[in-house]
Amino acid sequence: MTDKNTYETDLSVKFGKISLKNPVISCSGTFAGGLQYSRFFDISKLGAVTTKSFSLKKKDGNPSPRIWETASGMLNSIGLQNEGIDFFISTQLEEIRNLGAEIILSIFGESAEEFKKIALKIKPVLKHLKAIELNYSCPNVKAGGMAFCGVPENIRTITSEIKSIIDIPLIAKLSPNFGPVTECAIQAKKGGADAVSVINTVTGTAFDIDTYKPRLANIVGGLSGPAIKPAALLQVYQLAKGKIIPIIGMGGIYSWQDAVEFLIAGAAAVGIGTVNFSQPDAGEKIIAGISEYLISKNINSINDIIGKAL
Amino acid sequence: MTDKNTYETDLSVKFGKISLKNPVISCSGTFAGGLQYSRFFDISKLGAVTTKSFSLKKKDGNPSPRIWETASGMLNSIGLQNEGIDFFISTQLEEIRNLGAEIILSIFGESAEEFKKIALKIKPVLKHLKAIELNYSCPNVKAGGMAFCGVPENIRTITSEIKSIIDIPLIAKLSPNFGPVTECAIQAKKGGADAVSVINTVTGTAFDIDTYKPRLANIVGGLSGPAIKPAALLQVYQLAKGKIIPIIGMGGIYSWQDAVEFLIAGAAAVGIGTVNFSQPDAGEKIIAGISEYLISKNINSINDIIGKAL
Amino acid sequence: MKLLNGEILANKKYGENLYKLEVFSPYICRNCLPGQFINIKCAYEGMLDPLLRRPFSIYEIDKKFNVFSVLYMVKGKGTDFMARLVKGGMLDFIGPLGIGFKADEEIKNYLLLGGGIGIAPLSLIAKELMETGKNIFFLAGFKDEAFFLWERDLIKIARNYKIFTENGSFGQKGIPSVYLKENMHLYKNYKLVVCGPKEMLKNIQGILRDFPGIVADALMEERMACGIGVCMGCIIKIKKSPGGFEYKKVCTDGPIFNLMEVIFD
Amino acid sequence: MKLLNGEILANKKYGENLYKLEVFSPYICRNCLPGQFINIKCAYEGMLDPLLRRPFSIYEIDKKFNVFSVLYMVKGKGTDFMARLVKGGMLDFIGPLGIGFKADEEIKNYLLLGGGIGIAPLSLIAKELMETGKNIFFLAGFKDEAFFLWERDLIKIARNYKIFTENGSFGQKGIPSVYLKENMHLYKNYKLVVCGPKEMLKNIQGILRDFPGIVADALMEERMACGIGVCMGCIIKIKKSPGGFEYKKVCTDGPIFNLMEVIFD
Ligand SMILES: Cc1cc2nc3c(=O)[nH]c(=O)nc-3n(C[C@H](O)[C@H](O)[C@H](O)COP(=O)(O)OP(=O)(O)OC[C@H]3O[C@@H](n4cnc5c(N)ncnc54)[C@H](O)[C@@H]3O)c2cc1C
Ligand SMILES: Cc1cc2nc3c(=O)[nH]c(=O)nc-3n(C[C@H](O)[C@H](O)[C@H](O)COP(=O)(O)OP(=O)(O)OC[C@H]3O[C@@H](n4cnc5c(N)ncnc54)[C@H](O)[C@@H]3O)c2cc1C
Ligand SMILES: Cc1cc2nc3c(=O)[nH]c(=O)nc-3n(C[C@H](O)[C@H](O)[C@H](O)COP(=O)(O)O)c2cc1C
Ligand SMILES: Cc1cc2nc3c(=O)[nH]c(=O)nc-3n(C[C@H](O)[C@H](O)[C@H](O)COP(=O)(O)O)c2cc1C
Ligand code: FES
Ligand code: FES
Repeated sequence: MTDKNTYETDLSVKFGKISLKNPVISCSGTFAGGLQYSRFFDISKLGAVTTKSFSLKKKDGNPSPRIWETASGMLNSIGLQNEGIDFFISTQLEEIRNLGAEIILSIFGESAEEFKKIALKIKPVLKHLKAIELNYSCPNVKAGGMAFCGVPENIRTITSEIKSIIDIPLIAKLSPNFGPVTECAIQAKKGGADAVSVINTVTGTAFDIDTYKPRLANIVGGLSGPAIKPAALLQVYQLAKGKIIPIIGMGGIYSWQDAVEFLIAGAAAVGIGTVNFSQPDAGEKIIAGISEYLISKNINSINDIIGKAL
Repeated sequence: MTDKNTYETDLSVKFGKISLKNPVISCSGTFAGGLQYSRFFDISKLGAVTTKSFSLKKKDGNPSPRIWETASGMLNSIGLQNEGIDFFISTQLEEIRNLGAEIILSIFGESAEEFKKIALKIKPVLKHLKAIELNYSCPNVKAGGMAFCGVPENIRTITSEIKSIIDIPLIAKLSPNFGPVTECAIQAKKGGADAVSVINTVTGTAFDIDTYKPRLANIVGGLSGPAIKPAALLQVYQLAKGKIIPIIGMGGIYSWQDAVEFLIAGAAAVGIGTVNFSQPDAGEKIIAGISEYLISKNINSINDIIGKAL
Repeated sequence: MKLLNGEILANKKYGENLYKLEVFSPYICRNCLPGQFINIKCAYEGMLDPLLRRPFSIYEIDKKFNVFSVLYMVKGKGTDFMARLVKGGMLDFIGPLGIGFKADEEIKNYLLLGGGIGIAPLSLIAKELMETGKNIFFLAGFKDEAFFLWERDLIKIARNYKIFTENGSFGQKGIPSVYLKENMHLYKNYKLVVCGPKEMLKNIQGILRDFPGIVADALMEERMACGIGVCMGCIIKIKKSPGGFEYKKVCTDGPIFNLMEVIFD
Repeated sequence: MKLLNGEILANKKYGENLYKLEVFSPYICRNCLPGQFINIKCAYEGMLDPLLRRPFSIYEIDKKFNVFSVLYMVKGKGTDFMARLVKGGMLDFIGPLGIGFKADEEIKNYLLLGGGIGIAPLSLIAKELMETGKNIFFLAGFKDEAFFLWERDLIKIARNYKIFTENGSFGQKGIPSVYLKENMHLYKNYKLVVCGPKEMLKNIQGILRDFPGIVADALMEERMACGIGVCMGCIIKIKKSPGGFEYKKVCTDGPIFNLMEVIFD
């Protein structure tokens, strides 16, 4: 494995007002605060760690069963179980900082009001954060969640309201469940977002043919993992073609080759999610792989490959 | 293998004005006219064979490469290469009839006009067909195709115009690429369709990280196979909940268990597509599997499980 | 816990759909407590189905030769893949995971009750208890003779045991929870450790309600994605006074829970 | 063509990333023509990745023992799976597929030219030609010594051959199309049969343009989904007078085409 100080090529990326030492970011909800993964590799090597989405108050999430494996993918209906934003501020923030990782804080509100209240709470800790990701796209909650993407203007309004409260780069996380994300991305841009994360999970379900019951207590879940990669990549590619807003590409990345595929399709950075469950050292491996790829091709800077396939 | 005459349970289904001896149908474009598959099993065992979509004139389709394998799935950008409706009428119809299979003819027009012209052409052979499937959902063509599903009223207009020309059960094949298919299904119903086929392929892409070229000459392709099953199943389930119109469920069915999953989720019949490439005797095996499942559960009629999970 | 690659020393058929996989791993042998589990990758590198790892309890640890084993039943595609592994190959796994079992200093007598493959983690717990000088009684229940060979492993650990099979094909005909119900008065000052199908655990919980003050541990199973406490996928409901509940993660808060606090829906 | 299950008799390493798989199949041995191929399932039952079958030419047919073989290079996950197959297991495949090669009664001399793994189908074609009394000259080109052992198979078929490697590690240093260009005048009354990378085929097509009237067959490769002419996935462009083209399916219209009619984009 390549050591983080010996990369012979420049992996740093800059998009909007966000600068990262490399383009590999953990996806929200698939890395917790990184503590567990620090047992497998030095998580400060990542471009950034995106936290689980935090809501204003602790959320219990959905009943069990919450996960079901599908062909090259998985369904989850966690329903944003989290300890609430106060826990992040009082506890997890410090934990991640101690591990030396850059932080993207993901937040989730059921309404514009809740989003704003969270924004107010995090004002004091902004200096420790790289950016805030606004989760407009959770498929597993009754209120808010991906419904925001069903009415794209919501995204503009909420983003700009948050922007007026806190001065930090904002990333809008979008849902693929209403067709192309283009309109949502345009609204995010108008609302002042610096980037969009594309995509959150694809809605899906599964049933038990013996009991006739859904495999998930919540019936509907979000599909993630390699199964969704072709669809995610197309969303990224089409959005990048439009040159609307910088994109953090995610959805099914499993190997460094997948990550490069998103980058050449126009993603400014990439998110790795489900792969962490299967390969807990994926972050480190993917960064090393990208680096070696660039070296083998005599490319000095990662920026020379971003959007190469456009 | 169970012989077709020894099923101890009633597999026949009836939906709209369509009656089939069992609910297993080959999907358009994945079975040609069945001739090749008759080398692997007696295709008259199928509920019906759906033909490749025929257009008014011969179509060359898209340039090569046209297929790319993805995790538990495949992308195709065939672009509806077909010999034209005259070929079906003069040649393929007879071929399939000789094999003893029931026929669902899939047709495709770039415009309402073309659809109507095809309808006129097939008037003389209607008696040999179970139904006509109207392909409103091909992701691989420049004009028509899935764009029809982007403006659901199109589906009503075209369906009802065709209905006024030919008196035969009509099936509208819908695209999952604009979010839930509900509105399209409502319009299909209004236009006089007897059923909807849900889903056609999911749009996706892939790139070569060495050449920066798309894996498909057409860039965009349609994703099919097990990867899309959770998403297809949810579309079927949600539509079935709404009790709008009978559904032929398809998308990722690989085993008889998958087929049963679609049936309990509310599909009146199921389409098997990509699996034929991988397991050319899938049709026969899936029918036998469903039959044995019913027997093992002491269920006399397939109708007793349809919608069981709703 | 570490991501490990261990050499496969054997993958023996133990009975109908039952196998024992032996793996060389000094790290696991040094660091694993009974009741802990590992998360196994069940696909060759590059193959993306099945995608998730599969959790398995540690069945045996041989500290001398640095070999541990897993006893597993073939259920679906993950375990089907495992059954094809051959000696000399490598096993890709994460472990040890979960909170291990620790004997209670105050308690002398242990009643272990396993249903089906639930006997796997209990076997290692039994061994540990015997080595710390506890008195144990092992009750096991199976459908049929698939676990016949397991008795050979068990007698090396415990002299005091009773095996039931539903069809009477080996051991006594019957089911252990019925035996327990009838004889529970004999085990009032035992601590129970149980592992098996949910229905069985629920049954036993019902039986034990008549014995207030009884202490019972249950090893729980739930579908897992990460196995390390990240995804929140493997939660179960645990009683929280008064009348409420909280979600606990089987992978990191468990897999061992106080049986009397588990809420079965 | 049938869906078949054949017992694997051997899966031998032949060189760096090169293997020969031997399968028992009376049906294939009776019905397969040189140039035809089979479509192999590269996953255990129930595993859905890789999903599609992989096409491989028949390399050898032993009619006496009803054994055929496939010579294959490990490229990605499908061939990686194949390399792990072991003697005694079963191979799930469809075949024989495609239109086979038939010797031309009028033509006495054949020049076979293979690049890399392209030598696989040509070897069987060569054998067939020898058996029908044709005069053949086999030209082969490789990157390195991976195909070293293949020469042992070749000498049993053809005495008249020349092997080139790019690094000179065995045979002559060089590439066969350069040799062809320089010596084509010697082979004007030969029929050519070529198989190899697209670039090589394109090169040879260019060389042959200077020899009007020459007859050349090319074995083409294209990504396939069905392998039986259903999906329209595997098309290539074939010249159609005047100045036009039509799409032909490699799997059922080929894999053998008139090289001079192939349009390389
Ligand atoms: C902590 C723990 C310890 C376990 N120890 C053992 C053991 O020692 N021996 C043994 O044979 N089995 C054990 N199991 C059960 C074992 O994990 C499952 O049998 C196995 O995952 C089935 O995988 P599959 O692919 O063969 O089956 P599939 O049915 O194809 O699996 C489909 C999905 O369901 C999940 N799943 C299926 N059954 C279970 C289950 N019982 N628990 C959790 N997830 C499940 C799988 O992980 C997978 O995601 C244990 C489970 C847990 C949670
Ligand atoms: C008619 C025909 C005969 C062939 N005969 C041989 C042979 O005798 N020996 C041999 O080693 N190889 C042969 N090949 C090539 C062989 O099919 C590929 O190397 C193999 O499919 C690679 O699979 P993979 O999963 O290892 O690679 P991957 O790169 O993972 O495959 C990804 C996808 O691309 C397709 N693909 C990759 N390379 C090729 C290729 N060259 N041609 C067609 N599809 C490809 C695969 O089928 C799969 O769908 C033949 C191909 C064709 C079309
Ligand atoms: C178990 C699980 C939990 C998730 N939780 C969140 C979340 O809290 N907030 C969020 O924005 N996305 C969440 N996601 C979505 C991921 O961040 C990511 O967008 C998606 O999984 C696609 O990427 P992948 O295929 O690499 O996993 C979750 C995904 C999974 C699998
Ligand atoms: C190679 C290929 C060609 C197809 N051609 C057509 C077509 O001509 N008309 C059509 O309506 N659907 C076509 N489809 C879509 C299938 O009919 C089906 O809706 C889709 O593949 C999902 O089912 P599956 O996952 O079982 O393949 C095609 C699919 C594939 C893979
Ligand atoms: S399996 Fe992920 S939290 Fe337990
Ligand atoms: S591979 Fe399907 S037509 Fe050739």
